[in-house]
Amino acid sequence: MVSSDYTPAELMVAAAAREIREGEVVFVGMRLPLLAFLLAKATHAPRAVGLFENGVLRDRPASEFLVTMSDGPNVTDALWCTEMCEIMALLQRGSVDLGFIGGAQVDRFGNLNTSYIARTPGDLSRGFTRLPGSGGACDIASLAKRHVLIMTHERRRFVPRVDYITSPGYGDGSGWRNRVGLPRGGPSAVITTLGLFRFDPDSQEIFLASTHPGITIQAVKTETGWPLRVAPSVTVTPPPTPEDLRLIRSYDPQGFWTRGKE
Amino acid sequence: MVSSDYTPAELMVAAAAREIREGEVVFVGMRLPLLAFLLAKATHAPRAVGLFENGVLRDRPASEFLVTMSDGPNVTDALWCTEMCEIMALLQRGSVDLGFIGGAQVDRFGNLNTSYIARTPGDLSRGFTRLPGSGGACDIASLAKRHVLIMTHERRRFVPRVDYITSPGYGDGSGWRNRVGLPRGGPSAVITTLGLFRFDPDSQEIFLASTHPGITIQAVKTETGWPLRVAPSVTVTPPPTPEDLRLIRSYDPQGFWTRGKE
Amino acid sequence: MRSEGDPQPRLTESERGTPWAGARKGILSMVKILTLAEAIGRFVPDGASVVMGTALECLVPFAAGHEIIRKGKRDLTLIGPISDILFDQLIGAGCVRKVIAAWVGNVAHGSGYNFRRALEEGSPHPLEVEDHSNFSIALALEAAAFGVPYLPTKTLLGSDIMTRNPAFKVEPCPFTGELLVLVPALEPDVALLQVQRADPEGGSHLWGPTGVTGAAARAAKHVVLLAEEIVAPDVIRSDPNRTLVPPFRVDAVVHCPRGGHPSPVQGCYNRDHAAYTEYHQRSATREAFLDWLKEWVLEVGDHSGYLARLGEARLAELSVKTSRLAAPVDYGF
Amino acid sequence: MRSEGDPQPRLTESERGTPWAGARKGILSMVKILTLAEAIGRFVPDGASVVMGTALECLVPFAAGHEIIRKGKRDLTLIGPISDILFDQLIGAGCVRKVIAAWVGNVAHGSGYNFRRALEEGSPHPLEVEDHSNFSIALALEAAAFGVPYLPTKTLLGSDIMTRNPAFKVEPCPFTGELLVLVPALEPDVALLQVQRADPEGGSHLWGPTGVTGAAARAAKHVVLLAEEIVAPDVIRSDPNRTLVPPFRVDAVVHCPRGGHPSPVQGCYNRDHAAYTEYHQRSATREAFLDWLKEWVLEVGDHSGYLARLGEARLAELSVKTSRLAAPVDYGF
Repeated sequence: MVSSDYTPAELMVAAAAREIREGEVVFVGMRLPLLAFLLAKATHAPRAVGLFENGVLRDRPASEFLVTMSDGPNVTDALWCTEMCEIMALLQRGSVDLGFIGGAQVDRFGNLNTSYIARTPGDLSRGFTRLPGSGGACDIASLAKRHVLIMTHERRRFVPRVDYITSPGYGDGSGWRNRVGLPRGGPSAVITTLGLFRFDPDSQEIFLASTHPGITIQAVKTETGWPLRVAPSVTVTPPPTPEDLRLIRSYDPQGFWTRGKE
Repeated sequence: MVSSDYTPAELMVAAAAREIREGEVVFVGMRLPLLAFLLAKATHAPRAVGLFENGVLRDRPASEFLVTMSDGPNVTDALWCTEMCEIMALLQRGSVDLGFIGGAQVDRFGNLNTSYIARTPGDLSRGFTRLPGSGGACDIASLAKRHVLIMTHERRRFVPRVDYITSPGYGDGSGWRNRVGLPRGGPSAVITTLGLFRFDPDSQEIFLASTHPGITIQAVKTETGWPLRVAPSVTVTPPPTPEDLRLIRSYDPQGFWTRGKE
Repeated sequence: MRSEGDPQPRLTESERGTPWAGARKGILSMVKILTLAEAIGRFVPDGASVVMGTALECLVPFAAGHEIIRKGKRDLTLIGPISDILFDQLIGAGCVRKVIAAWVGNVAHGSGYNFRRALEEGSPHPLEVEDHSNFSIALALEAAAFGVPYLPTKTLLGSDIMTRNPAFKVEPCPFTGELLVLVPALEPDVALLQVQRADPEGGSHLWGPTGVTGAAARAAKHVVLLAEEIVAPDVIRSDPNRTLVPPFRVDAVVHCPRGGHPSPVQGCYNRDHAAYTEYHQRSATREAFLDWLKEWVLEVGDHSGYLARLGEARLAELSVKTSRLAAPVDYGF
Repeated sequence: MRSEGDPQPRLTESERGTPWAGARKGILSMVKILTLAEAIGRFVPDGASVVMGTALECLVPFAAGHEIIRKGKRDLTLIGPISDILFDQLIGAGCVRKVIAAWVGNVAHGSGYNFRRALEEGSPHPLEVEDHSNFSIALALEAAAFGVPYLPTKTLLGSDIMTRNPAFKVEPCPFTGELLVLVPALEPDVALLQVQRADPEGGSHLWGPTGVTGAAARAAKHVVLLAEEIVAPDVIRSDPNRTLVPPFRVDAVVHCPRGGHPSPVQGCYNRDHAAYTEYHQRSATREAFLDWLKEWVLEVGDHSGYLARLGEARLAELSVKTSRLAAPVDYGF
């Protein structure tokens, strides 16, 4: 298998891993973020530690594949196993550097919706599709020093304004988080199936930072529901290295999350 | 040793034990209250359980004499060993039936002072004697369904108004606890070296309910710093039975707390 | 004594099969052992608010939930953080009037189809929902456990979870002026909690991730423990730091081995991933769900029927394969 | 990474004597072992606020307190619930500017004479005191641990602890109208915590009553663990439910056997009642106290000198005589 032979999910995992810095305390979700955390640990961030909202703190990969964060192997050899409130307290007191969240709908200021999708855009009173809800996502988006969104990139998901803010990004732009009382944080990146996005430090609007290999800027714009801002010099997202792929596949040997074998 | 051969402390322990009802959750202190709890458990209240503010819940006597609640024997075979906050949470949510507290100074409404004794009565600004403070006493007095005070009875300790309310009783009388926001409770008895006292349900003022054997009403009045109210028919506090004494002495074999051998 | 339930000592049918003989000998002062049917019958009346699924994806009390369905309980309010498929089953079975939760679905597969049908189409009947985040539901339970009317937090600010839930208030901090969300206390009528081991008097040990189990146990008016194993009180007392909740706060102890299946229970059995996948497929339509419900809940009659339908081979396959004992701890003095 | 201290991996003098050899082999990513002198020197600067004595009468970090005295630290703020004689010693030694506590004295014998002399006579110098109850000091630490500016409570209402401490506020509940005391967060600069065992990376187990130890560990800017025993990380990881505080919140681990003497440490040694009685007698006057201080703190030079002065016979007599092992717990899957 050559290094160009990777799936979009594997590329996203590699990109997400690069968002983790050495020694950081990371609020880890399942699926791609967990793989990204493990990849970062095995490469450039060996001292990063991972928190799970069920009450687990780990610094080693589980010895077997996990479907949920509460599976047995995630508990054995954990650094800490505690109440959810103590994990959330770390988040609230500012001890968590980075969290990952995924969602169904995002808008130009990085607000995320995983709760209600309106049948008529912007009007929940006329019927909706119900999604599972926040879980801990709103808490991560509210309280981590920064967070990263991981999304499938489709025009129906990239909307000017989400129907419901489950997990706050930058609200309606500059100064909003401070105004509503959030103590810190905000999204630092959005990693999608098409590219990597960052936020303008002034307007706090999302912009395209790099396209994934083989994806054109126009293709990204087509799948985005507002006039997308684009960095002056858009780069190409570095693909996963052969070593990255070897590691990712060791953590997800069946391709449950990264090769559509779910 | 015949049953009349007991110390004032042993009589007080027996009287305190009778304040504990079967099955109650009791916030236990050390010294006489602990002995009272053990005596009640061994006689009329075998299902009572005892909480200690360090985080211990017990329903069996410790296998050895305790000087502090954190001594090893108090932990072995405990029902629960936890954070202080969880013990206090039980108190705050109304799960504790009864607590015992001792003090240096009490007033006619059962307010207790274990913090500052003024050199000039009522005026702390002109110098004071500093006592250790509240510990958990204020919490018990604020939050237990009822509490019992255990005191040495001397005129300098029984004052019209305490210099400092460490542990609230009934404040300045009827309605006070409700007015200041306390959720429940108040003292149900005061057990002293001279007698047993209760509180008038209307005025919430202390009154003499029974004198200890051999103590006159006048002797009690002499050692009380205000015109003491007296029940219409003052009884004599029942002395400890031989079985009571046998049990008390099994829990305090050296007489550390009950026979002045400290 | 506290008013919230004080079952008299009694020995019941379920208590014979337990591995600890002392419970039969009447040497305990307060035996709280009930059968699953007795416990659900007594502590989950129609209209009750029930907190369950408190440890997130593990220790989910499925056996208790299925007994609620079989007993035909109605108008329940379900409280829990994420409830991996259990809430969805109870909603589909028509037991639920309201859900207070942070997430309702199938953790491995996404949507909870019964939850969606209830909210999107009112099928089998309309459902009220009060949306929380995981942290806010934990704080609501902690507030009740602590006996205060609310706890303050900085999560939820700016979210629609907050703006659309009139239960929350936003107030400036009297010390700092910063905005705080005040999460009101939530005191469930009953907590149904799966644990690894309990004694007949209500002592219990739970290990692995606990989620909001401690908060729920301390918050609820009644506590029912569903134990993989019934042990002598001295086993629990040998490690009082691990005790979940004071025994005097526990109303009933049910011997309920494998009661968490298909969720995992650390040291006992692993997650039955296939059961979640099967449920995902067989709940996609109302008809398929009713068929699933009949097969796995109604027809089996009780929890032992459920285990029989799973079969010994499948149960054996799910059993723990490795032993990882905690390092010894000495409480000697 | 968090800003609150991030010691580089280093191996120090104290780390040779530890029973676990792995710490010497450089196989750990983040070794935090310091000597007691190094830890106090680095994390207790003059003027620091220090929380200690968090487990009430047990696990009191006397060795750490005595090292603070020997180092001549000044203007400290001491925070703790009851502090059984340790605060009194530090006050008498002139290290303390302010005490934030619920109770200061000698639990078995009553008064703390140095505390009294400081408050009543300003000797050796005036002392500020902020009076709390045990619950309110616990809540103040919990508020800091939770990252909120205050926590609400119903204790203290009507007491002079509340009326005379301007740090507290009384506000009606926005939900119910009932009066609540708002206890502001208290974030100590450093927590000095005696534990039974810790690993070189900051993992730790503590058992027995914990008092406010968990809250203090989670609230403080820096955490220094004083461990009876240094063990391999896998010992701590074998029982993650017992871990006191996340290792990444720990700044230093000191191998400090018998560091709690004369207080008891469950499973290690019992309370030395005679030492408290002796202190009570020898602190009744300033002169007697200075003599006690010289004998038991200054002249001994360091903690090993203190243990040598106690003598092997006395230490052996205090050692635990019974073994009461916790029931096994299996984290297998």
